[in-house]
Amino acid sequence: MTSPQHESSPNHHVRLDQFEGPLDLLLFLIRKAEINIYDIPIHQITEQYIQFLEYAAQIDLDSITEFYGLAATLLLIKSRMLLPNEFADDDDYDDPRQELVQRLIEYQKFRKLSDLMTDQERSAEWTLEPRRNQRSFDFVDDEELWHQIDVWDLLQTFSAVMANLTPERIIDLYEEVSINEKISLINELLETRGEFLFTDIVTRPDSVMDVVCAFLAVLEAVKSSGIGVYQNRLFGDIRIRRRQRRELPNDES
Amino acid sequence: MNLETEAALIEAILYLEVDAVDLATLQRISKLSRDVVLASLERLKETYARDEHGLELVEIADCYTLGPKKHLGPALRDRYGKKNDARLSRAAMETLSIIAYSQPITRTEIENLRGVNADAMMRLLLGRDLIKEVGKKDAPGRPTQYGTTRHFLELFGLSSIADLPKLDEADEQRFADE
Amino acid sequence: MNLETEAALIEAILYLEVDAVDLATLQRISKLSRDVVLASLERLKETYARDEHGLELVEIADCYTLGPKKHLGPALRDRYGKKNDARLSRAAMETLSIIAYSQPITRTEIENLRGVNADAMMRLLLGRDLIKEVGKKDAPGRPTQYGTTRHFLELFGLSSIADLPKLDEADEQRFADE
Repeated sequence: MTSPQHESSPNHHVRLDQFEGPLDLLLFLIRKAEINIYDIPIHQITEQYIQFLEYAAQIDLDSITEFYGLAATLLLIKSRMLLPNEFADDDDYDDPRQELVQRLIEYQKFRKLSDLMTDQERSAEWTLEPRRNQRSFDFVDDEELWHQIDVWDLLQTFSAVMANLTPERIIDLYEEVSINEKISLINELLETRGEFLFTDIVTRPDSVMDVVCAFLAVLEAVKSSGIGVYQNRLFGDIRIRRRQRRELPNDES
Repeated sequence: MNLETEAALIEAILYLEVDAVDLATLQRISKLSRDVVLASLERLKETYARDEHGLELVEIADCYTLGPKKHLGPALRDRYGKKNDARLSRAAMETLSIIAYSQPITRTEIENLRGVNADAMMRLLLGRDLIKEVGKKDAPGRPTQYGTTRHFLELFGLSSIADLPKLDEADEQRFADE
Repeated sequence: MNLETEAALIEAILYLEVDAVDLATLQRISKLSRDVVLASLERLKETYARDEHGLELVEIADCYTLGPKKHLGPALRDRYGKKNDARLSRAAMETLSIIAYSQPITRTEIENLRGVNADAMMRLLLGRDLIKEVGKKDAPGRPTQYGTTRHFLELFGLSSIADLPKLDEADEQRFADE
């Protein structure tokens, strides 16, 4: 074997760094030669192994040492196999290859287990996680807590909440909460009365939000629904009435 | 319709969401129709109502979640009640003040004002009979609106909601206190 | 022993904790004995095994929690899924497998099995909290022995080391020690 080829891609040379170590390379050569792992033709496989190392020279020194370490082991086994052994037929005969074979089998076993672990890793690739890691449930049963506060605490808390609202949050609020409600109220009033006061669409006068939303709804309605807005005096009541415009298709008057 | 599979999916969603979720969200995540989600919730409610379960399906402010059954409160309070104490009182006060001053108000509106999920607090206040459902808002999804109860008035010594101090009085009171 | 009440309490605790809790913690919170907690967990496991439930009792590294059943994964992944992208290289996985199946094991023993220096791989695995020092081998030089961590079990979705995937019978024989 002068030019080892990878089984799956015959046009590409096998590189040493494709192997996880000397045992990996040795197993590869054994499989490629289709030989029985329990009866390795040590002469042939040693030759192939060393040829391969010489061929694949350009790798880092750390691992080349390990690859050559196994080469030395193979050569040792080869030389011991060449020695005539008078006990070769005995039960006590120690095959010089035995230790290597056991290492190879052990290594193969962990390769297989490693494959199983890779499958396991893949199957556990996705985990589902709760959106938050804290559930809050209130078992506080302390009535005292409630008796200690008075209505002024309530007011101050509310005023603090309102004071903390940023302009963006207020915009969010009217977009999501009240502006549609006010527009539908305006439409309803226009249908039933034709004219109404701004204060009629403020359903909660003590809510700043309500007033702001009512006002924005009026501005919106001026733009889209054809209403007119009148104010008799500065800071007086704002009157809202349907604008008389011919081009409005729904204008019955 | 058995709905075993669907109820199981909804159960897992409620678990993973942690916070209470509304019907629309459940529909979106489960990709089930509104009717099937509602029927699955009904099934879950029955399943968890059995004594063998320590959890129950909780519906609050149009949102659903799983929560420990009331009777387990005493056994769990030590560990799960106390650590919330300080946070709870302020959060509860905020929520209650918003409801008192802005009633009728929906859960979403409260959350917009406070900027955080209001589910736990509303459950607390409902449990204390300080707030109650007062109607449905005329808006998409017809969300439930909340207001304060008679018990609330009694607790704060008010004869009606109109007696609540007005916002501009807050400053006067602050000066009076000093 | 029926344990309905006890199982219900354990269920509520597992739900409230969110993270997996160990037996000692469950005992402490529930004020139940170890045996009763274990029996309650067994009961919960059976209850949640039913198809009507989308949750199941999960045991990871001797800790317990409720979690969505595996088959719901695909339906819930979009919203709640967390992907483990940090896949291990083949070399790292080989080293980790050797440690997982042979723990406690020393660095030299690992190197003998793989035939290569294990320094870099062990550093990587230690850095990712997949392995840890578990003791010293009673041998000359008292070399450090390594084993897998709790994080390892979590990452691989294993309830304990006994849960590691097994070789099938054919492989078992092929690799049998002589």
